[in-house]
Amino acid sequence: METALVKKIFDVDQVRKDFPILSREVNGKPLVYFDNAATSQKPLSVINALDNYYKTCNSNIHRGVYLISAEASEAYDKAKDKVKEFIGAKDSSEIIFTRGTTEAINLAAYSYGRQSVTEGDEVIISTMEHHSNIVPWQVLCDEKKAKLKIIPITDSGEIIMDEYKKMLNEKVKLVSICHISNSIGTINPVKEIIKLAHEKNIPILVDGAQAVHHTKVDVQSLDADFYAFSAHKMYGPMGIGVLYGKAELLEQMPPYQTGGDMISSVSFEKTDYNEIPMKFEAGTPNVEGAIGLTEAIDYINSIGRDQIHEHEKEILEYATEEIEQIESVKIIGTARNKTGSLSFIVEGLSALDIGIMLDTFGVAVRTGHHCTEPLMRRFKIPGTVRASFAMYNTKEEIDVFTSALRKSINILK
Amino acid sequence: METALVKKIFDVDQVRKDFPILSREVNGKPLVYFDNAATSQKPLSVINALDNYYKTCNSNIHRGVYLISAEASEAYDKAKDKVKEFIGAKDSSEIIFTRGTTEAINLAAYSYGRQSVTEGDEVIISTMEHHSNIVPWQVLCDEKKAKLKIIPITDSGEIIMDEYKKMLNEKVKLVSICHISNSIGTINPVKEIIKLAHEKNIPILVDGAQAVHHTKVDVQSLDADFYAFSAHKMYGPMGIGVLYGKAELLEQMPPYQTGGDMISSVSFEKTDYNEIPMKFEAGTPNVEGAIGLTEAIDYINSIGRDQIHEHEKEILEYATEEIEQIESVKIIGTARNKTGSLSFIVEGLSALDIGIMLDTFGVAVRTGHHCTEPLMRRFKIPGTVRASFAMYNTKEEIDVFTSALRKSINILK
Amino acid sequence: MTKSIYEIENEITDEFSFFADWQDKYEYIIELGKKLKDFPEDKRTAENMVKGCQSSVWLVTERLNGSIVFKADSDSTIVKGLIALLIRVLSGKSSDEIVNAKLEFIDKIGLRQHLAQTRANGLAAMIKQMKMYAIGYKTKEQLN
Amino acid sequence: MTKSIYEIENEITDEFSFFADWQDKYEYIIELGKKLKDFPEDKRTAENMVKGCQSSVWLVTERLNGSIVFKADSDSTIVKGLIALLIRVLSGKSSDEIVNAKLEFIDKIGLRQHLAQTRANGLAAMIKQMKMYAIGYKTKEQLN
Ligand SMILES: Cc1ncc(COP(=O)(O)O)c(C=O)c1O
Ligand SMILES: Cc1ncc(COP(=O)(O)O)c(C=O)c1O
Repeated sequence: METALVKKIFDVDQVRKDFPILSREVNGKPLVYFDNAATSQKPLSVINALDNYYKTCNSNIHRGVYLISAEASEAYDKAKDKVKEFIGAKDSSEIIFTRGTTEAINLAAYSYGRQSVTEGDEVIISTMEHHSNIVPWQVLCDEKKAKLKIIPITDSGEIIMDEYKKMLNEKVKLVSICHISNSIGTINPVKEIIKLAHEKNIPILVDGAQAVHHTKVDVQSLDADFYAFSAHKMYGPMGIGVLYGKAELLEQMPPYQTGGDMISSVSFEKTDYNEIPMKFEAGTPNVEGAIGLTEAIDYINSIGRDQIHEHEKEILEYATEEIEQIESVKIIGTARNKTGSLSFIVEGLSALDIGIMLDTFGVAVRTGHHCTEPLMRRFKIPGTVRASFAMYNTKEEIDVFTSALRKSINILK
Repeated sequence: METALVKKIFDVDQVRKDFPILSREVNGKPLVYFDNAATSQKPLSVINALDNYYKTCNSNIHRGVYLISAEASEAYDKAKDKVKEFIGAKDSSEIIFTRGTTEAINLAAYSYGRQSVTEGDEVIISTMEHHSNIVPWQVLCDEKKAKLKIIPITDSGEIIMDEYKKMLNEKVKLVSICHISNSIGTINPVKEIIKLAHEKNIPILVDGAQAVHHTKVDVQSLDADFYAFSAHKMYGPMGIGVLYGKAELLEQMPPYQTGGDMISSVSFEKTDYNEIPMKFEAGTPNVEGAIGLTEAIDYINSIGRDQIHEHEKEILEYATEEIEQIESVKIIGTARNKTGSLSFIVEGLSALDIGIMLDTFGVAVRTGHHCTEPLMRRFKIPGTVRASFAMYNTKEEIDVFTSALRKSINILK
Repeated sequence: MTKSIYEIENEITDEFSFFADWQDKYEYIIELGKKLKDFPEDKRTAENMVKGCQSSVWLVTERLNGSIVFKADSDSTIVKGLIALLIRVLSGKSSDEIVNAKLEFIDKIGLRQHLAQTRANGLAAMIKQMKMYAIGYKTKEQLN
Repeated sequence: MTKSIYEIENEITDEFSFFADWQDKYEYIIELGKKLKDFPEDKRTAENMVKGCQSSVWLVTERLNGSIVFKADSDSTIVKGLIALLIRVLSGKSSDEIVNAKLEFIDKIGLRQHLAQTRANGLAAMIKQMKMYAIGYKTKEQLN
């Protein structure tokens, strides 16, 4: 529980002690992990929770009548409640566990999309979407002979709201937009974007893969219809993620994958589906993942999302100032409202080379298009170097990074 | 590597020491875990591998240029090779990682099924299939106005091969059948079943969820076109499973989920998909799961699949003999060739009550329809009590179980 | 004076505290089930059925001097015993009392932990259905 | 006599053993890249491109007195250096030698571990393409 009254003290050195991997060395240098937008590291509490689960109550859930299955079921149900509170959903039946954001969006595109989009309709996304929030809609629009419309962005990497408004018409059946860009860190004004869509009765999916761990998210106050994210990017384990959907939408939607827990009864003539959210969870649920996600949320809450947000903002600003001073470095994405990711290019050098050189200094960044090729095309570049931050990153690490960057450029030039 | 020459000595007490949960107590009694068909317990080596992964090289793979990402990618690719060898595939590009068997079958039904089944066609499954191998085909047949045909079984729970042969005609586009029944333990003659289908050029999917850890599987010698299984039932972690498919089939199939790693290039106009198997793996791969699965396979190989098979056969036979002597117990499924699961009912008592009572003695069994409702209907029962075995189960545990069963019946009657 | 729900719950908690192990508790639960009044055959209909995943429960109610009387049955011996406990606590109470009943005895005698699988045994569905009846009656009262 | 692939590999391994850290190794690799002969502009076509995930490599071959000569270029400075190493080892060798080359120096100088991300830098694709050319020539020879 976060309390608004007692402002917690954020102690990054203390936080770092919770992440075992951070004491690792790479090429004889301490690991500086700046690829958090790809996947975050895990605190000991999450790692231990998985360990403990398999050592004490691992079992298949919901239909077992014995004690360890009861314990596992309880843990799984508790995870739903935990996520519900974490994102401010109304009811835990609105929380569907998926493999990750990609599957969550695929589920929505398949189940909701195929039901509501027909020939001549339109689906709106933005120029800065991750491939996982592009291709499922492309496939849907192809199949249904609908049109995929793209909201343009400014040179600084912000959605052009006026253009967006003009695109909202009665043919539009869904808007799907990222909360925060994984490539350039832009925080989109999702509340406003949702309000505008709702004025035309258009539902919205928010891709929150880069948001839930960087900022407070309240799906009810945003009034999002769907909200998707991955545990592995928010200090939780791989292999689990969430699709939130408003109950009234989920109730009406057909199932996605079939088999296992999503069924209430089966005969060769007729199959009845289970209630939400089970209707959308086919196969043995990932109890391990649910337990890891619970622990990750507890960890985030124990530090405080406001504290994390502030710290990460400071880190991003410091990093920005520092690399701006390096000759021939150009920052890609200069939105006023940013968090998490800092993308840049070095004129005359390939991003790949910078990445390889930084690695020799122990600094892990990502290079390339970051699964946002259309966004790269918008900026007329093949890719960027991206440093992306988490709560455990420090100013000292930024210093290591900028110094390594200078040296790398020297070697490469 | 298993060697055929040196026969290993199977020491169940030694094996049990590798599974931390087995030393747990339930209701003051040692846990007797007989719900292995639902999910197996994990050896310490698997648990430690997950732990070690998150503590040393957790990262997102394939596009990272830094060391820990290289390490994680290598581990992921090694997992593919490991699975390839484990099931005797020709190439590791034929190994698709899914969430589990259910998703593997859904993938095949969506991608292969929608491509090859049209109006008037037929898909064949058997009476003893798990819901996960029924409903995806029902959905497909519904959508395509095709027919789902069911191979009948004998009173002992065996496929009636003559009936099956009669069903094979040019309208049949796919046969999907379990290798081993999760409810009644029947080992189906899959090699023969596949041969017959292939004589008519019909491809076959084998649901191997209950097979890979109980018996040796070689997909090339079986000549299976698809083979599906889950890691969590074979001593591996939850959240990962496998769809094997012959390369020539996979090459032609359209993608299933989209986004992330399955893409070679994206523009708003056109998206090119990656090569197999990446084409079928959308989103951040479950590296943790892949590493756990590798470790599970190593563990199984270190014990030896032949040794495991023999031991489990002994356990099943002993359990069968013992409970046959208990009045009013009736075994459901008496195929000549069986392994893994022992299902029974007690006349006049509900399976649920037996399950609850057995739990008070520390014995964990599953009760109900085991996601095979049509099979239960075939036997005209609502469900069974199912004791299912793994390599770590012992005759002493069977004694605890049969004694608890006698006492439970006494209390309930 | 009839006992309050709270008092009956305490009674049950006391009774169960005598049992050393779960076998004895279940034996007692089964005993209670056996003492449950015969369920009217003609009420054993699909309409009166509360579906758990692994057991069927039939439940009917009657209005009696401002209180609600429950009758129920199950195909599971243990579930029938659980029903007997619920009926003992809730039957004959006012709709208000039933709606507000916390049913903490379930936790206290360790049943919740043991039967966390309420989806399987239908206990949760049963309690929900009993409360739904009470809410229904209450709404009717208020309309009159 | 020209050196064998094996001998050149050993030479390279020796050279790299002098470097204490990876920065120096890369500096050397980059140096080698810069010394690479200019790539003919008209050969910089889509057809001659070997696609890695994050770099582009152009590769052409020529038959010279029974041996195969490679020319290549890349938009990545480091990849260009890697190419220079591969050319030094493989260029001017017979198709048989190229097909059978184990290229163990990659492991020995620690490159494989470092560049395990051969998907990203295209090293794997490049080696595959060079061997494919050799196989192609070999097949042609056998047909003649
Ligand atoms: C024969 C069979 N098929 C399919 C499944 C589904 O596997 P999963 O739940 O791991 O997807 C199971 C296990 O429940 C099974 O036993
Ligand atoms: C904005 C955004 N959307 C979607 C995804 C896909 O997430 P996942 O790979 O966990 O499915 C990512 C991460 O790669 C992302 O950053």
